[in-house]
Amino acid sequence: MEVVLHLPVVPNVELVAAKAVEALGGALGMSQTRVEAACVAIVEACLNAMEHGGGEVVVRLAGENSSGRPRLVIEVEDHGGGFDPAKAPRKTVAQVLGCASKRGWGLTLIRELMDDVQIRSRPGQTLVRMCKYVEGGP
Amino acid sequence: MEVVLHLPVVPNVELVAAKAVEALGGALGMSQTRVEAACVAIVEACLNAMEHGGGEVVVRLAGENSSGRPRLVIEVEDHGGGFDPAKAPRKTVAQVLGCASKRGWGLTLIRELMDDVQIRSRPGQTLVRMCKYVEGGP
Amino acid sequence: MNEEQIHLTADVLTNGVGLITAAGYINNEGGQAIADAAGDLMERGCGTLLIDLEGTRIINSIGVSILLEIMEKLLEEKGRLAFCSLTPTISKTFEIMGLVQYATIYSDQQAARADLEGHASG
Amino acid sequence: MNEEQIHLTADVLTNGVGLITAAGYINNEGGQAIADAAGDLMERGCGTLLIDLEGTRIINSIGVSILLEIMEKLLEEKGRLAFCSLTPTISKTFEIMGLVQYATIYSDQQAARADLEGHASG
Ligand SMILES: Nc1ncnc2c1ncn2[C@@H]1O[C@H](COP(=O)(O)OP(=O)(O)O)[C@@H](O)[C@H]1O
Ligand SMILES: Nc1ncnc2c1ncn2[C@@H]1O[C@H](COP(=O)(O)OP(=O)(O)O)[C@@H](O)[C@H]1O
Repeated sequence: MEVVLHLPVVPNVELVAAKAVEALGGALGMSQTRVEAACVAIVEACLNAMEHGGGEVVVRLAGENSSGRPRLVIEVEDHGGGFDPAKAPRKTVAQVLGCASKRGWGLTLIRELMDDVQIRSRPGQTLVRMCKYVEGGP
Repeated sequence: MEVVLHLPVVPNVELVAAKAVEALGGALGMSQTRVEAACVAIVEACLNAMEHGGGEVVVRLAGENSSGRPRLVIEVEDHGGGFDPAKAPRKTVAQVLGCASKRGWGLTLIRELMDDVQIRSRPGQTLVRMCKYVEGGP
Repeated sequence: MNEEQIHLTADVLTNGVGLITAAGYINNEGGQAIADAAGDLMERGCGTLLIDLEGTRIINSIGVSILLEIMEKLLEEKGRLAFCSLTPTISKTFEIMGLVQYATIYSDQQAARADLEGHASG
Repeated sequence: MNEEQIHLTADVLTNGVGLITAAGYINNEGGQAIADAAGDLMERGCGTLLIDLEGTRIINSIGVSILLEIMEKLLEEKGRLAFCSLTPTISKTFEIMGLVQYATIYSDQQAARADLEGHASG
């Protein structure tokens, strides 16, 4: 059970990826709330790939069960300049009040809403790999 | 501006394709009504490919403008047993009243809702290619 | 998100009219939910069913086939099926099918109820 | 389909409270539409804004950043921002951000209005 999406940079195309999370998450028996959390994460990963990567975004989703704990695994790949993920710290509202830009929530949300997140990035390829277990509260 | 989707057979996965029509149709400047017509057609083509094809469905969407008339081109491909599209005639409600099965609307809707439809089918590969012009009433 | 899940309401109006509102994706499950609500309203004495599709933007051919089953059951009992608040594409879908010869289409719920219940209501 | 397009309403309630309901995808466009409605309500004298997100299931980080701009503008004028009817995921999103220290979250519109307007209302 695998979905592969090649997405161009057009407005709202991130919702195609979110819809795939809904279909696969639903098929795996994931709760609506957990599906929605994974939707926010995939939307943010796609937006980053479109904004900072620039070209086509490749998204892969798979239901996996190797460790006996069923989960949805999501990969979002772009071929832009890359970045150092260690330099993107967790943000809070307190930090941005008074600042001109209120942006910069994507990675914070991805890391907090998913159960496991790995980012591998070098010039030419950034791969965000994240997983959400089917079961878990809430 | 091209989208490629590899979709497994899971409930509601056809909505991933519909979402791609919305994003691309929107980017091309297609009206909401024309986008929705193309959504119905892609949903039906995917349902056929899932039901009669059986395995993975490949969907391609592209914005094209070669002839000076911008259009959304959609291809839905499966690798099932195939069929003879000439043997699937246009249906009407009058024909199905009194029949046990009320099914069989997919190809009729695809042909009527899209501006151009070509079906190439042989054992092992069925390709439904359809296009919707960006402009046109309504 | 979650337009898959259909949101239904079912009510008995005056003059033997049953009203179902359905918002969401009308696929096999959505269609079946409407059919269940329709069967229930018919058992409660409704000979006319009005299905309000405000909030429904996409209906697939399996959903459509289930609506036809509802229509056939109603016609067998000399009843009547009506729809209102269709998007242009759903309206066109019903036209393509020739459904409009067997079911009445109203622009909105108010117009439908004025006609079906035989008096102005809201 | 078409959950992209956001559906907004804006109303002036009693006691200087402005109510915005927003249903749909809150991205840059959806966020901007909310910000426009908020600016309008503030000009009309509302010091407290209540944003009802019933019907909103997904909000992206750009939408979120626009909501923060609205909040900052309100705080600068000693006003107050409140939200109600959040999905569990949007609620969690606001928690992760630490937004809950600056804005009040109510379970539903009734609870919010009872508190903000200072009397029971519906
Ligand atoms: N796919 C990517 N490619 C290159 N840089 C990225 C990518 N994703 C994130 N970044 C970098 O990390 C920073 C933080 O990302 P994020 O938390 O999503 O906030 P935002 O994108 O709103 O700035 C970005 O500003 C960008 O510099
Ligand atoms: N992708 C396909 N592969 C094989 N057969 C197909 C395919 N699409 C359609 N068909 C054949 O054409 C018939 C008519 O299709 P359709 O009008 O969509 O109605 P339905 O699928 O509801 O029967 C199907 O019953 C099937 O026999």
